[in-house]
Amino acid sequence: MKKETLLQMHYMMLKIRRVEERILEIFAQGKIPGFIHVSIGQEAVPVGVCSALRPDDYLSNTHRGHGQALAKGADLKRFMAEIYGRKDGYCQGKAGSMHIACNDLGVIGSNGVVGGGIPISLGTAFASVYKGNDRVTVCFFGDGATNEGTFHESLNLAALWNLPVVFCCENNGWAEFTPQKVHTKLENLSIRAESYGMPGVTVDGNDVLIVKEEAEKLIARARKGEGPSLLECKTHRWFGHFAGDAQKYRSAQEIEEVKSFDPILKFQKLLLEKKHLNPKDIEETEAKIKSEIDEAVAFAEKSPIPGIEGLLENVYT
Amino acid sequence: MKKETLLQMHYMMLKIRRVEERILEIFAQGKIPGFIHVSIGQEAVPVGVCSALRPDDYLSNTHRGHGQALAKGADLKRFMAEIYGRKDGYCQGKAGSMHIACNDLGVIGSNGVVGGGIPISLGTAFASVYKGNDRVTVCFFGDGATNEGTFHESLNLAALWNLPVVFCCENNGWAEFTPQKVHTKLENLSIRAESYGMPGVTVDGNDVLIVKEEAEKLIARARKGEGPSLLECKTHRWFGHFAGDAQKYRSAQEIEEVKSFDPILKFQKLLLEKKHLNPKDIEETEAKIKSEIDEAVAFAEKSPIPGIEGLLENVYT
Amino acid sequence: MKEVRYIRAITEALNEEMARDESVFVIGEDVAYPGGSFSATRGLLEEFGERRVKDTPISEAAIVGLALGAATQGLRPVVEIMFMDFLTVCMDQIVNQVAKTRYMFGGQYQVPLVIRTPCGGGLNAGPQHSQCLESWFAHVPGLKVVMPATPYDVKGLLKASIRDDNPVLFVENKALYGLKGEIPEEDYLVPIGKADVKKPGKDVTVVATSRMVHQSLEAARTLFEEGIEVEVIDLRTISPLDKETIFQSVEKTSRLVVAHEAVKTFGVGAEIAAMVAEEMIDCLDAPILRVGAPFTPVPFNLERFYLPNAEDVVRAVKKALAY
Amino acid sequence: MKEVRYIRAITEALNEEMARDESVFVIGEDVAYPGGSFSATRGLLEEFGERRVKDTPISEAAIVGLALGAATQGLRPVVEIMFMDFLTVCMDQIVNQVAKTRYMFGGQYQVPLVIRTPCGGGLNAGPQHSQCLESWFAHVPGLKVVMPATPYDVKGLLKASIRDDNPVLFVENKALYGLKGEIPEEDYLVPIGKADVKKPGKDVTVVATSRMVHQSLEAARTLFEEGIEVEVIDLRTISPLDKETIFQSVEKTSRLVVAHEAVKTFGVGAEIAAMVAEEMIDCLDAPILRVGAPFTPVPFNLERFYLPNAEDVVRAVKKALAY
Ligand SMILES: Cc1ncc(C[n+]2csc(CCOP(=O)(O)OP(=O)(O)O)c2C)c(N)n1
Ligand SMILES: Cc1ncc(C[n+]2csc(CCOP(=O)(O)OP(=O)(O)O)c2C)c(N)n1
Ligand SMILES: [Mg+2]
Ligand SMILES: [Mg+2]
Repeated sequence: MKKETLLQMHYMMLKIRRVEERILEIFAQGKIPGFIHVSIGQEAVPVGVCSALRPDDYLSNTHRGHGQALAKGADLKRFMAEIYGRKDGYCQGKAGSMHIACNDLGVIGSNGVVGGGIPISLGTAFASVYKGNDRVTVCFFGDGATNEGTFHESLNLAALWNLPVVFCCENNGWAEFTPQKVHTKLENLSIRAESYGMPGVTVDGNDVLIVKEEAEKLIARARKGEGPSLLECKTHRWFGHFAGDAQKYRSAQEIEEVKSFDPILKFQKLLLEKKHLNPKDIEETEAKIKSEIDEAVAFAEKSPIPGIEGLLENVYT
Repeated sequence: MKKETLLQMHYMMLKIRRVEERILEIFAQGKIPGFIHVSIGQEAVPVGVCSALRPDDYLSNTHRGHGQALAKGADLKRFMAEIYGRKDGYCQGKAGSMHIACNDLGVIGSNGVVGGGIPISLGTAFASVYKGNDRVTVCFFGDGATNEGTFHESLNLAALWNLPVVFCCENNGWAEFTPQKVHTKLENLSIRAESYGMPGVTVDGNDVLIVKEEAEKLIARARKGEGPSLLECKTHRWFGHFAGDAQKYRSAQEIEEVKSFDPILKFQKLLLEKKHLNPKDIEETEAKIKSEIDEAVAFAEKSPIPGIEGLLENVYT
Repeated sequence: MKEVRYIRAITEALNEEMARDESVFVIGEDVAYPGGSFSATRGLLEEFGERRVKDTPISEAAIVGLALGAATQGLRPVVEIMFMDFLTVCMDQIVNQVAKTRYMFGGQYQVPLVIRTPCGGGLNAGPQHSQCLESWFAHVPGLKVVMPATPYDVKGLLKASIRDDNPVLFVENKALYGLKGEIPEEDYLVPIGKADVKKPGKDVTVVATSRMVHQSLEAARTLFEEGIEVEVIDLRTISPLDKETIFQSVEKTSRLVVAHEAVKTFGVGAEIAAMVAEEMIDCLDAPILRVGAPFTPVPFNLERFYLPNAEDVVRAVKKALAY
Repeated sequence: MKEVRYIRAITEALNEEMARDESVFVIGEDVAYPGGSFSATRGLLEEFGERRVKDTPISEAAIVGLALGAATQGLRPVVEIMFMDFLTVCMDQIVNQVAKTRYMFGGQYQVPLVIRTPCGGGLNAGPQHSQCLESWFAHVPGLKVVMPATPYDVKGLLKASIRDDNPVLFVENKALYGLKGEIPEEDYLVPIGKADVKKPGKDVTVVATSRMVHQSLEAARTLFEEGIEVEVIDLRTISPLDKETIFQSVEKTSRLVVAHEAVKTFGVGAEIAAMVAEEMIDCLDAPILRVGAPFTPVPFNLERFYLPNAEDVVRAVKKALAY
């Protein structure tokens, strides 16, 4: 793999981490309205997957969707402005953290309804086939979402019609405050792929290179017209379900333990070993990211709060 | 197996066949309102499964549910009266063919919504566990229904909670006018059981003894508290999706061919070979059934058509 | 002009719009090879091929979601949901996804999507195959709700719905599929959001929808013989409501009856009555009366007692006049 | 008397009814170990154990179906659906199964089933977590729909709902969970189907639901200072509607305003207005006015412009009086 690619992936993982850390801080200060779901600890999944996508590919997203949008190329300023609910946000402040869509990047929307985005991903994939182009759709969802009926209906239809979708389950082991073993008997959710006649793979979602490698195969497959697949990435949610959730349902020990799987540290270690990075590079990257975030936050905070004039706009064309 | 059991099964299959033939006739005369879905050709499934049930077990049913209700012990008179929409019907004429329930027999209702009855079957099973009794629930549905989200959600929850349900897919190869290969890539739907961590089996649904044998195992399992399972019975729908459907979408040859799998003839042949039956016995059984049907039809036709006085009744207790 | 049945007018509209615009496609259970459960899509597969006429598994949520995703990319899906009662299995996709996509994403997308579905009784199809649920969807901003009563309107409105850049719930009526009526030979549209005075009259305004339009016209004929001149307005579109046409008529007649097949309580009639009671109460010389189904599920073999009919309209009109 | 928050009044009701009747059980996502997303079920698991307090997968249709099957066998499930917006993913089970089971099977079953769910805005939770959809369910025969506004009512009505032998959709309000109020120490019930005059007055009747009850009371206080005496009726139950209490009040005041947070068009206010316009139009001295949300999805950071409030009620009351 090219060094630039690796460094870009490293930059993006770190950026997602720092952006979400900052969001948590700002949220705690009461400056961000609504619900916030951060994906700290899970960064390898969106970055691994999106690094295998083309800019014109589609991405269907979940409530825990900051990382995916950024990894797909979302402009940090407009992204942050949307989190703040401001006019210059991607959705003019009508969406917020839970519903960001970036039409120009093929990010067809985060979804507040668990499983709600899965059927929609079929549609962009269908459009690719209908129009005869080779744009692929990646559909993200959590482990909890695999128990919704929409998961089942969508995977069956995608397999049947051989649609170019990669279904990516970000399995962080939790659905809100409920651990995986309380929501399904299965250990590996990727075996559900067999129910539809499509391939399913489970990978270490804390290893960005493994995620990328597997995603590349499955995306290439879809692009060639060989149909959909299910990619399960096992990872860990470090923080609560939403900002403000103190995770009383998890032992302090468990919370500490999962941090040992830090996908960023793991990747940094590798890059350091391979001499693609040295500690100073990391510092520089951190500094670059910090200034990007500072700029984005300043942009968001300066962006106007939407006024009543937009209230009735865009219900219909 | 005891001879009486075998003869009872033979009688029941024949009875279902003749009842539905008569229903088709009467329907064609315009005496039965609404929609009728017959299961002619599929009789081995309900009879095989229900012969393995206890009278106090539960049964959740589909739109194509005549056979199951009868095999579970429905009184032919009240059954026929309901098909006619009469006051003495099981549901006082408010249900018709598509919605018959017989509370006293644990038949908790046929369902007009494909997949709609699957979640409900969890509830009777849950009640058994809650109350600490060992009543098992059998939940019937078609191949087409396995693509509804409710199938997925229900099987996952049943497996997770180890509920005493046997999910019985009557796979007749068609969902209305759409063949199986147009609604799923799978050949054997029972492999979907793996998605939930429960056993799944596919059997020849035209062989009543095989169905019974497998159903017995799975029902015993459920009764012992070992959890749910998925039983797929492959069979054939001889007639149209509903009474009046001329099956233009199927070749005459195919329609002829499927009749060669006649589960009743097959079973009769075996019983004749084993000398459990002789041709005269069959004639007598036919005659007995005919007189039962005549009686039931007469009962239904004499039963009052519900008047307006019942219209507002039973919306609430 | 030519005479066609309501169901064939639908087929014609689909045919013409598919021929006109390659981005239109049809999707649903049994719509392609079988030509539709009620035969609305008959012949489309032969004409337009498998790419544009799609049979699906029984997976309504996936179907609607697929249509939504495709619509955001410039396609114009026409979904068939076999019975209106089954909108309940894809309600999230319709209400939380389709209806809100444009607004919640700040206008980034257009959602030109039509969901066709038949409502209503008359076939003794029982409680899960006979409902009229249009008032639910009229309560959902972002959807348009159309409900035509005649072959002319069903064709013109379906064509207009397919060309509309917003999601349209297109409510047909099973009991009307066989109804014959005249339509022009040439291309025409009926605008969404415009009610139609199906029969002018000066004494009482009857605003009706779908099958009840015909029942109301029958009532009007009966009443005419008694010297009562009823104005029958066919609402045609439930959302957005055509206030103007209704208000003009009520201004003239001062008496209003609303008639629909849906359960009376919390039905479309409630909104119309409320609208009039809110904005033109002084014009009224009588209570606003509503004709609708009783507060029960649709019973199988008691359907004939359940369904509102021309007699009910006659009774309401007389009551309004007697006031 | 003691002071409790709305959310804790719910917990008390659940606790007491579970202690009273072993057939009551609680089921939903995150209701057992986590004690509920909004903490309504806190402590129940510890008190009643895993048999009766059930955490589920995210499978709303399966949850409601399970509850229905169990209810037909004499159990009394209390389902929690985390946000009212998510009723859309189990709409078939609620509308076609739960609501119709008793009627369509000719009275063979009782369905004592409660579905608790929070509606409403105020948390900037955006378009898919803030809706008020109660009017849909009031249009469905076979369901009861309850929507309490105070700690006292929420406890008494939840207990009554659990004891009711019919399915009840129990609509809570997220924005009210923290609200404090007095309740008796001893066991009490609030009857389903009875509205409550929260403040008597002679000039204008305001019929309000849920959060808008408090906004209406605030409006009444403001107006009182201007010498206007508003009667505030808390509807409490949406279905069946308490006609009598509304009619009595309107007879007295001759002026009616309806206030709810749901989208105004096709909301509960429509039915109330229609009812009054149908049966007591002559009592009215002014148009029937409705206060409700505008015809848009609930926007994220424009929520404060979206939500109807006390000022809107003041304005409507003044308009009714100025007439
Ligand atoms: C239909 C529906 N049910 C419930 C919820 C509430 N809810 C929001 S996130 C969530 C858990 C989702 O778990 P998972 O799919 O694993 O995603 P994660 O949050 O772990 O990323 C739940 C239950 C919802 N938003 N939609
Ligand atoms: C939710 C829903 N979608 C569609 C239908 C219309 N419909 C009735 S039966 C049927 C086919 C069912 O196929 P299958 O489950 O295989 O059962 P079978 O009729 O073959 O016994 C369809 C699509 C329905 N009743 N409910
Ligand atoms: Mg998760
Ligand atoms: Mg079938």
